Amino acid sequence: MSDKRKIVQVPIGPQHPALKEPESFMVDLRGEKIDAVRLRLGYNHRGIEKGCEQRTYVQDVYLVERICGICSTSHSTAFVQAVEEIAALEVPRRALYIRTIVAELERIHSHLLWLGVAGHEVGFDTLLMYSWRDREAVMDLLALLTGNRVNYGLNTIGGVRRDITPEEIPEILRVMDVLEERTKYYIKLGLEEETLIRRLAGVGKLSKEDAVSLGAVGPTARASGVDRDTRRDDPYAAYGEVSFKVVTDDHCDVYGRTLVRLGELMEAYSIVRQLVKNLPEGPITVKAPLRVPAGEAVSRYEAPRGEDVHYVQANGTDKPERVKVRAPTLANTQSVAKMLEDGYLADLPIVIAAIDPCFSCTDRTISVRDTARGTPQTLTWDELSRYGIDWHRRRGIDFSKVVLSGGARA
Amino acid sequence: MTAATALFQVLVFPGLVFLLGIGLAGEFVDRKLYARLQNRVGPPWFQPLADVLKLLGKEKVVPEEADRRIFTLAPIVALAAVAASFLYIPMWGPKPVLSFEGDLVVVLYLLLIPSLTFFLGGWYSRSIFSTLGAVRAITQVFAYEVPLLLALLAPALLAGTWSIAGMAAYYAAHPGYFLVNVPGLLVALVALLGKLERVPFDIPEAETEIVAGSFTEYSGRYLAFFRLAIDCEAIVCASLLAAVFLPFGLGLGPWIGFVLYLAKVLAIVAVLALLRTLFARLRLDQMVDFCFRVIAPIAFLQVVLNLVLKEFV
Amino acid sequence: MKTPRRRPGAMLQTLLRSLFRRPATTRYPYVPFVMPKGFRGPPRFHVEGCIGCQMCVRNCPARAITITKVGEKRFEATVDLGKCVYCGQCADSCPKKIIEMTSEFELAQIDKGKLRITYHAPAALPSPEGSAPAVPQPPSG
Amino acid sequence: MSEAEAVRAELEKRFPYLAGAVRVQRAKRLWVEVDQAHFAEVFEALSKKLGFTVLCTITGLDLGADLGFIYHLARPAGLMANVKTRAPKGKAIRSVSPLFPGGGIFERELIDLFGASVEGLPPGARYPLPDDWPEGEHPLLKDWQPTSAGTGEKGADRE
Repeated sequence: MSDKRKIVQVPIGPQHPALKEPESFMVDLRGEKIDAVRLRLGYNHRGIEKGCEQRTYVQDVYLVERICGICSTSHSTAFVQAVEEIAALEVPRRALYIRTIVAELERIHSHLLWLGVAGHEVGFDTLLMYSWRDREAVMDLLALLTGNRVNYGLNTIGGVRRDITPEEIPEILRVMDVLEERTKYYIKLGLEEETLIRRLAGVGKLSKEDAVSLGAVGPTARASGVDRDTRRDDPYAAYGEVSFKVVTDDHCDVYGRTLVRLGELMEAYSIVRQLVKNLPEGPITVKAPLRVPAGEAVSRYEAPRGEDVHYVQANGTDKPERVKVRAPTLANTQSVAKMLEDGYLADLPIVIAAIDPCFSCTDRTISVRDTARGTPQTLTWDELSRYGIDWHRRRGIDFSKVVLSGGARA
Repeated sequence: MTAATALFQVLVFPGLVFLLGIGLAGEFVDRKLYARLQNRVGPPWFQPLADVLKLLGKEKVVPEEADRRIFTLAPIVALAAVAASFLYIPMWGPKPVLSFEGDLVVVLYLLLIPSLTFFLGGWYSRSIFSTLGAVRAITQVFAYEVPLLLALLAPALLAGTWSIAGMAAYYAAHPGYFLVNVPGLLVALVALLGKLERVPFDIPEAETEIVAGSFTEYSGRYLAFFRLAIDCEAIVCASLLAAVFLPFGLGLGPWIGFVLYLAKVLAIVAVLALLRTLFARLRLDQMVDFCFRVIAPIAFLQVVLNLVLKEFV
Repeated sequence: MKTPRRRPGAMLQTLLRSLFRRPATTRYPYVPFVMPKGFRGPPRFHVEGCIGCQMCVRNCPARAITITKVGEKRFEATVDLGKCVYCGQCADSCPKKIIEMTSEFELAQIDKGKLRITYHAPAALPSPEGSAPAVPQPPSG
Repeated sequence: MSEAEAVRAELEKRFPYLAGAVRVQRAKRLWVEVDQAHFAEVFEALSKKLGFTVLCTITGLDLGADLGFIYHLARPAGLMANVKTRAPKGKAIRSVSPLFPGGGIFERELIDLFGASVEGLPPGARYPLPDDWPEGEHPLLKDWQPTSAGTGEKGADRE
């Protein structure tokens, strides 16, 4: 048998249970071993960057917030920071503190979510159930503080929209205590559970050199010993006023990435406590102009998944000239192929999951439009179904020919 | 035994219908316990039945590329083999429906058939995920069958009989020897996780890797039969372990015996549920490694121990 | 901290303890779920105070709101909950503060048309059509 | 002298033509404007000699007759240098992937969304538009409107 015949091509995606979002990994398998991986991104391109140019700054805050469901406040903060820099707004300290508190709560929610997903990807659903149960605490807290569990709608240009009341503070501290204890348990579990360690350790290796040259960011980079964290290196919001440790690890594998995220959870609890303790008095917004003076700014933000970069160019009107978003996952996908080299198929889901991919963020940039007629249009379910069948028929696939047993018809 | 009673015994009680009933009950116990161990509520008692009924009513699609005959026969053969093997296992009385010297070997072979149908059904589905699942399933068979066979061989050697009823009778007469076979029981439980394709050995149907493995293309009635076969297989295997390793109370009359039998089987089902809650899924290479390096040697030592013991009794 | 002992089944204790604890699952919908105070549900327009400035329309990121003049100083507001992203910007933008974010969250509808909610201006005289109520019924289901 | 000022001085010393083209917007933000002819050497000096080892992203701009490119470089310790350059539409720019293997994806984005042409890019799938996206449609160009992709015959088959 020639070598070529031993290779089996497996399509992981665009639709696959391991991926929560559509992206395609074409995997060449040699037995259970991965021979090569080809990535195809872009299934989630929604035209958000273009959309931003056509909306006002006020509307854009909510649009960029919806780039991603998990790190929504990351994107909106990164965006408003850029606009505030252009408009030279002095954001009140209290607003910066509140932003930072919600940012860290978001990190907690994201990392706990990730822990569960990681558990699920290696078939450890019990871990998924427990960590997602605990994540509810922080979700409810976010709902209390901001008015929703996701897409918090917290930021506005020039500050935040909602204050933290004195009654809410004990609740924040209570949730931090509960979660800190739970996180300690997960750290202990991560160091003890044999089957979990066996599935995580040594899997998805990414050396420090590769992490640097492929531009990895966030926990993915830090688990390969790259000591970078925008919160410390280019402080924004209130990060200059709190003390925290940048968690790094030199396992350079999925296990290291797990430990880094668990470590960051512990840091996040301490950051939130410091911020709540020192929450300054004062207003929460300054008046922002409708028309932003011409100028440009780059804003960097350490999202739970890594560094988020927003570039905004203003042209003096109430709409931006250009908004550019670089989500952390786009930087990290470059290293996935490297991590998968010589790995097992069984490890593929966890290796992909370990960068905590968010392909919606990555692709950003649909209103449903009927491109043939050029008008926005809404289809009913029946129309959509008929449309789908016609679409396939035009391409020579006729569902009436599909063999179905029993009396069922296509 | 008249033809009518034989037919009743094979098809209804304690045959197929009864087996399906406790199979679904077993699935409920497994799922409920799994949920409660995870601090969830879990399904209501009728959920397994509702799932099966729903599947029976669903459209069944056979892929165009699949080998139609094998694809449709595989689930039925799986269920038939499991139901047939059930008849040889003594449950609450000392005597099963059918019994002869050497039926242990027949039962073990019959119980191998479902795993083979997973392979055949998956392989002839012709889809990439099914094929991968099929190959994984058959690889896994080679890994867990060795320790499982050795673990069941050991008590048979000590009892000096190849009939399950004979073994049950022997251990009922000598209850002390139960303790000798405890390592074998543990090995058999772990191997069962492999046979039933459960975490940590659910490699052939690992959702996040290969969708549903062999079952990816299955739907409707065929999938329902496969699921029933797996539910029943769990019960048959648990009954087999109960008969071989836990032969208590066989002479206490039908009623107490029946309750005791259910308790034993459900206890084994519960232990299996606990085990699948505890671990992360292993990789195929790790699983094979574990079976051959850890549990097969333990099973082998059990065989040696029982052989030596046999010489001294 | 002592070196942890690596072993399979490290969660055993926790799992067994869970057996004797109440499940964490909320028994929704049998037990109703209440959103915290300040939850941003669908906006409700108290149109009697509307001055027709269109600020909410202009700032709505989803373009879900329309305000129509139906008479002298009388306006009616329509919000499409199928488009609304529940950000609450309209409530912030409204100079008269007549938009209130309700805490309703069970909004699923089979009929898309029911997601378009119109708040009719209070009639000076009995409304000629008199069809839709001034305040919509909470969506059923 | 602050870190950013030091880099400005160093750049102006190395490349006299950059006098006045380097702007310090704030402590951690440096903007460098350089024409296409000198871009390669300035970019290489920044990334190789001056420690800007991180390429955050590349922003494309539609400047009418030209396309603008902003290369967002950063030092691991936080200082950011945004290198701006421009090239007439249709003229190819050199790929930065020899210096930053992870940078290719940002250039693919420029190709799809702005119609830029990039030389020296390793083979790979397009990003982020679909494979059957019509030729010559580049959504982030200013004259492109969301509806224009499908109005003519060529877009009619795109679903």
